[in-house]
Amino acid sequence: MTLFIVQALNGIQLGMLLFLIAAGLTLVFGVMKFVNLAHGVQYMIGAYLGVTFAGWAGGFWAGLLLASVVAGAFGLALDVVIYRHLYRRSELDQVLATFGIIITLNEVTRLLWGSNPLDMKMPELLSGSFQLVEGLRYPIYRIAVMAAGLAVAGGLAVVVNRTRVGMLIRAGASNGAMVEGLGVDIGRLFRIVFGMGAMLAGFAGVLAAPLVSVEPGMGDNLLILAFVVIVIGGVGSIRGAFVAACLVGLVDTLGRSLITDLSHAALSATTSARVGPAVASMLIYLVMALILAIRPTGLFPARA
Amino acid sequence: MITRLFGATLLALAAQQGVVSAQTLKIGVIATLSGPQAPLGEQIRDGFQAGIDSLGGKLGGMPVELTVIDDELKPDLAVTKIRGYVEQGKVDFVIGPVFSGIIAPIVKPVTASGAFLISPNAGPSTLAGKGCSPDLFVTSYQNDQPHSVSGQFATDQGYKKVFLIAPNYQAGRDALTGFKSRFKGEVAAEDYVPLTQMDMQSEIAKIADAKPDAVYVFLPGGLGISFVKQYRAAGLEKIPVLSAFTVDESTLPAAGDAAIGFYTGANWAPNMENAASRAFVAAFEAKYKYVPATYAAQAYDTARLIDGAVKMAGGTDHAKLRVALEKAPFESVRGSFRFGANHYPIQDFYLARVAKRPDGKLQTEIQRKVLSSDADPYAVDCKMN
Amino acid sequence: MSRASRMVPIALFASLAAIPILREAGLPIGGFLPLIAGRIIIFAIAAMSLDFILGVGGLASFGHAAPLAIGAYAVAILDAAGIHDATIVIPAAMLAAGIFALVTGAIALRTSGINFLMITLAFAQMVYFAAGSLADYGGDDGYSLDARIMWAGWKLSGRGGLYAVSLVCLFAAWLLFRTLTASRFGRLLSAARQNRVRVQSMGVDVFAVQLTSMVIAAMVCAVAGVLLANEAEFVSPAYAAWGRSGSLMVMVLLGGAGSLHGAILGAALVVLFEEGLGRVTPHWPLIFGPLLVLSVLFLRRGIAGIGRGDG
Amino acid sequence: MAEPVLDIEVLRKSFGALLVTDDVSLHVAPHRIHAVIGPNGAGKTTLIQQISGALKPDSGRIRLAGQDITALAPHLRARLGLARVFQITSILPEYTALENVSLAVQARHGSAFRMIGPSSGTGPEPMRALDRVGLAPRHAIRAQRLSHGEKRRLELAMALAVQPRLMLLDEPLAGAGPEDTASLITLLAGLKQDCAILLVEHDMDAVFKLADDITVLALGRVIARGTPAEIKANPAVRAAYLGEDV
Repeated sequence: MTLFIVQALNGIQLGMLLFLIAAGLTLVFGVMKFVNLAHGVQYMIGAYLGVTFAGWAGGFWAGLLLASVVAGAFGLALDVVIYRHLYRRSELDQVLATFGIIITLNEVTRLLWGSNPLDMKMPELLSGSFQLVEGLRYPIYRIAVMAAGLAVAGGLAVVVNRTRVGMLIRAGASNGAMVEGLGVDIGRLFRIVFGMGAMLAGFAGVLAAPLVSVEPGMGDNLLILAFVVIVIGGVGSIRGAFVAACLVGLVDTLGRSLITDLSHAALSATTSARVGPAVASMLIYLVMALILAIRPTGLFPARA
Repeated sequence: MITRLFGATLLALAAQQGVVSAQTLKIGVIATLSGPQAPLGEQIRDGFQAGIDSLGGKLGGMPVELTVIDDELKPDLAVTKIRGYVEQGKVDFVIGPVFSGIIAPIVKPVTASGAFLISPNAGPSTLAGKGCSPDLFVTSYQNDQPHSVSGQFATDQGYKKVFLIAPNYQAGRDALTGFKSRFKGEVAAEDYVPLTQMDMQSEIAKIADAKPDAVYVFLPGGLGISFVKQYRAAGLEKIPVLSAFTVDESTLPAAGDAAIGFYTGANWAPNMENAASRAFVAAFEAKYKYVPATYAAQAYDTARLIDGAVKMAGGTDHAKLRVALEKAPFESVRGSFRFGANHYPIQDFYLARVAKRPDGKLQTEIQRKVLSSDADPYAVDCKMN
Repeated sequence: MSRASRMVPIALFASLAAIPILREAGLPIGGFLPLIAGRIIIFAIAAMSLDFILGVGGLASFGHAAPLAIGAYAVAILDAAGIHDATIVIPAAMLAAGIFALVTGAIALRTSGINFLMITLAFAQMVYFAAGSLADYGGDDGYSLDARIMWAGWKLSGRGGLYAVSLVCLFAAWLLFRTLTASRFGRLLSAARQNRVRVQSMGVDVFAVQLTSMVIAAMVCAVAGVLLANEAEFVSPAYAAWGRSGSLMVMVLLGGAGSLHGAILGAALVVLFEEGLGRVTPHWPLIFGPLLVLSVLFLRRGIAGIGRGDG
Repeated sequence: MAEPVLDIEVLRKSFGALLVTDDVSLHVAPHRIHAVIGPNGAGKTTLIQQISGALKPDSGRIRLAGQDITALAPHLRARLGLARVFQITSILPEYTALENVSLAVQARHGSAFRMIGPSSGTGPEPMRALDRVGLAPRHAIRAQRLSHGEKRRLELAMALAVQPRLMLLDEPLAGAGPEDTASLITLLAGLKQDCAILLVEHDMDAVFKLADDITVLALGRVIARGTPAEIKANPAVRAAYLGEDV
């Protein structure tokens, strides 16, 4: 039971990290109809800048702040120079161009920082663990990541539901033409959304840096997961992204051990040793396929 | 007609060139040099180059024409690149690759071209047993061995219950089989994680729950770095961690101080007490500015092996070279080294522990010998001739 | 059809056919170009089959590596059973890929747009992990073939033989897809991309049209998988990795979606960059990446669209 | 009275708590134009979508020429003789006008699935349909290059080509200029020789010119039905709808 609780906590924590990345992705896609494969690169850049700035400025917190801001600015610069020209192009053109951006920036990262993984120190304040239950400790840093994710989710909920920009974002996600009809400077709205998304992904990168290995291409696998999240949640929906991120996080942690146990129980030892891990690996894809088969537009589609 | 004349001229030119190149040793290094696994490939490349440099830029007294090929960890791509390379002209040796998934498809094209394939890292069981080849030499180990070292150690220590973790792929499953082959106690759990997983927390939770006497992990690259960092953060220091390819000099700079105290099964470590090893480490660090891991050491040995064999054979005659290679006429950084009947090494294995050097860098350091002159269990299946 | 679009495919096939002939004639092409050309041909078949559903039919599959890998694994599984007869291997591969496309396509076609992209990816990932769990066929390490396939006792052991067979397969695929695209069925498939609801309201079962096209594309792609396995004499789960699906998509889009022969151009460019330039410098993505971005910004219809204007 | 072409009985559909189709019954007789009018949000579009099969009703029954089509897939309804002209022009932009119509004809013949042989060659029928809507001289033009009014006509030609029993016209005059409107009205009036028509239209002048029967919807329910003259005189309609709009 304690194991179950810890696994659930881990699932939520992974979900929060995914949410930080997926939130920007789903808004950019929902509002601008822009498929930005290079969103995962923002996560990688955030992590690398975090390591670098933490080194220069002497500490995690300075690194977190500077790296989030610079990653956001970098995303904006890409938007102004390149992405802006792609908004009215087909989704496939966007896929091709942003794929080009991914492989370029992965290689640039390798040139600048080398291909060896980098180390990011955990902040003193959050390192260490606390007693969850008897004999089981849980790292403080993970609780902090969860809290950060929840705070961002709450903040986004307020922005999206209570402010004028949020109203426009919601309107844009369900009917882009209407927003333009209102005489809103759509370009500015796009840049606000894009910069916010890029910054959140960068922020997630810095947060993850002390936990994972900081290496070139680290954003690629996470990007796929983030897309799984936004598709399950319903493209353009922040609420959907939040729910789906938690779902994917939980399925990936809890579901994996569950499947392994189930296959041990149901199948012979040799069969389960083969089938169990394979099914466990494909579990989130099975879940996604199942959800889309039943609800082709995801759980909370923003569009009618 | 003109084309044919033109072609004939070129053929003649090429033939002339062939005469010239017969005096140089043509060697290709194939390793993974892009993607997340690139650091291992770089160790192999740099280690081999360091070997050549240590012999004054020549192997067996012959100048070396070296070509470095990136396999990108894509088997079909590796085959194309290696075929393109060996078909360009007579190649004497191909050195590589890093991963078992790449060696299987390139054995045939390389050996069929008349070159020797010498693997400085990958040592799959298939090629050690029934699939062994007279033109394939492995200078590293058979893949099971580094894992069985820890199994033996765990048995020696009297650990009753050990928790096992490996990535969910063939090498991961083989690793745990290797560990279990010499471990006599109870396996608390065999936990397979996806190769792309970024987060080890849920495995760590299971360990905390299972309360084993020790943990055995095979988590290469980024997986291991995540694990090491998170293991310390979870406050599980009291449970010892045995490992292979998880904490080595390629991951230690990123894993940081959290890795200190982790154990690893190895055939070499930078603090190995012999002259050849000391010379290697000093020269390597001076040139490449990082601490070499076993990958680099094995590649260094490979270069010295070729040097010795070419000298002994007095040239590049294939049959004579093979006989010479089998005798392993070189001084290994690992001390004792010889080839078994299947061309895999017979060598000692040690338990090493991560420690901080006086200069602040981390390295693995040998604690004690666990296996002496160990031969892999598949050699008996090898019917080479 | 404009003259250029008729000439380009002819020129492409002619130059692919010329490479081994020139080499036989003694031109200093080296071993590398025919090898690369052989791979270009194989990937062109896979990319062309994707172009049929993506370019003509508007079905953006991000999982087209799946039928490629299924074709390759059909070779491996039959190889292990000692079967190398092409007249068994190729139909078996096509059948397996066809059934896979029939089942997964029926589910995937419920979605559209980015969701279609992701659900096809999901199915390909399942193939990837399933292939990795096939311990009898090497698991993740992959499987080395005992021998190449043969046809009527004629072994494709030499380089030239496989090259010729691949080229014939590419030409056959091109003829097939050209015929299909020009047929009423092809028109419907394209019409369903342009305006799904309109086609539906004409009384056409759009779902059946699209599913049929996916099955055909998968079956042709499986042939590419058979050839790829025989070319490398090796089969690995890496054939189904999502990077491979992405790479096929890049070939189609870079070459010019919907043009069919653009898939050959795209395959040539991607393979030349990755495997040709990759030999010169490991930093080839620094050139290839920006090239992709520029091609999107400045070429609206891929390479095959150059010089054709907007018509 | 002859058997109705379209026979809708107590159709009901709700989105969550919002009842958008509230026990609607409606009958369209052969060779008559039946208009459905009502203020915005009255449920006209939802009704059309249920008839065409894009939406499934919660309860009730829809019959086309006596056959129950309530649960039938959209393309099967089309095969039974239900043609549709959309609110937003719906054509195949990359094909010529003639190709657009040919495809529709082939679809009706069931030969559209043919995989071998060229796509052309369907006899004189497509050209006749184009001629009917006055587009014959423009047959070789790509549909995306046609003017707005021409696209509307092309869509009508495609609808005609399936030889429908019933044509659903969803605001066929939307976005048309005054000249286009006049000629389209003439064209539409002629169509009832071929089939029955269910017309949804905002232009009240056009409705009163074209319709033989009118059903008035408000907030999802039928509030009146009758001839144009009866509807004009109906006080409930005037209050709920005409009063505000006309």
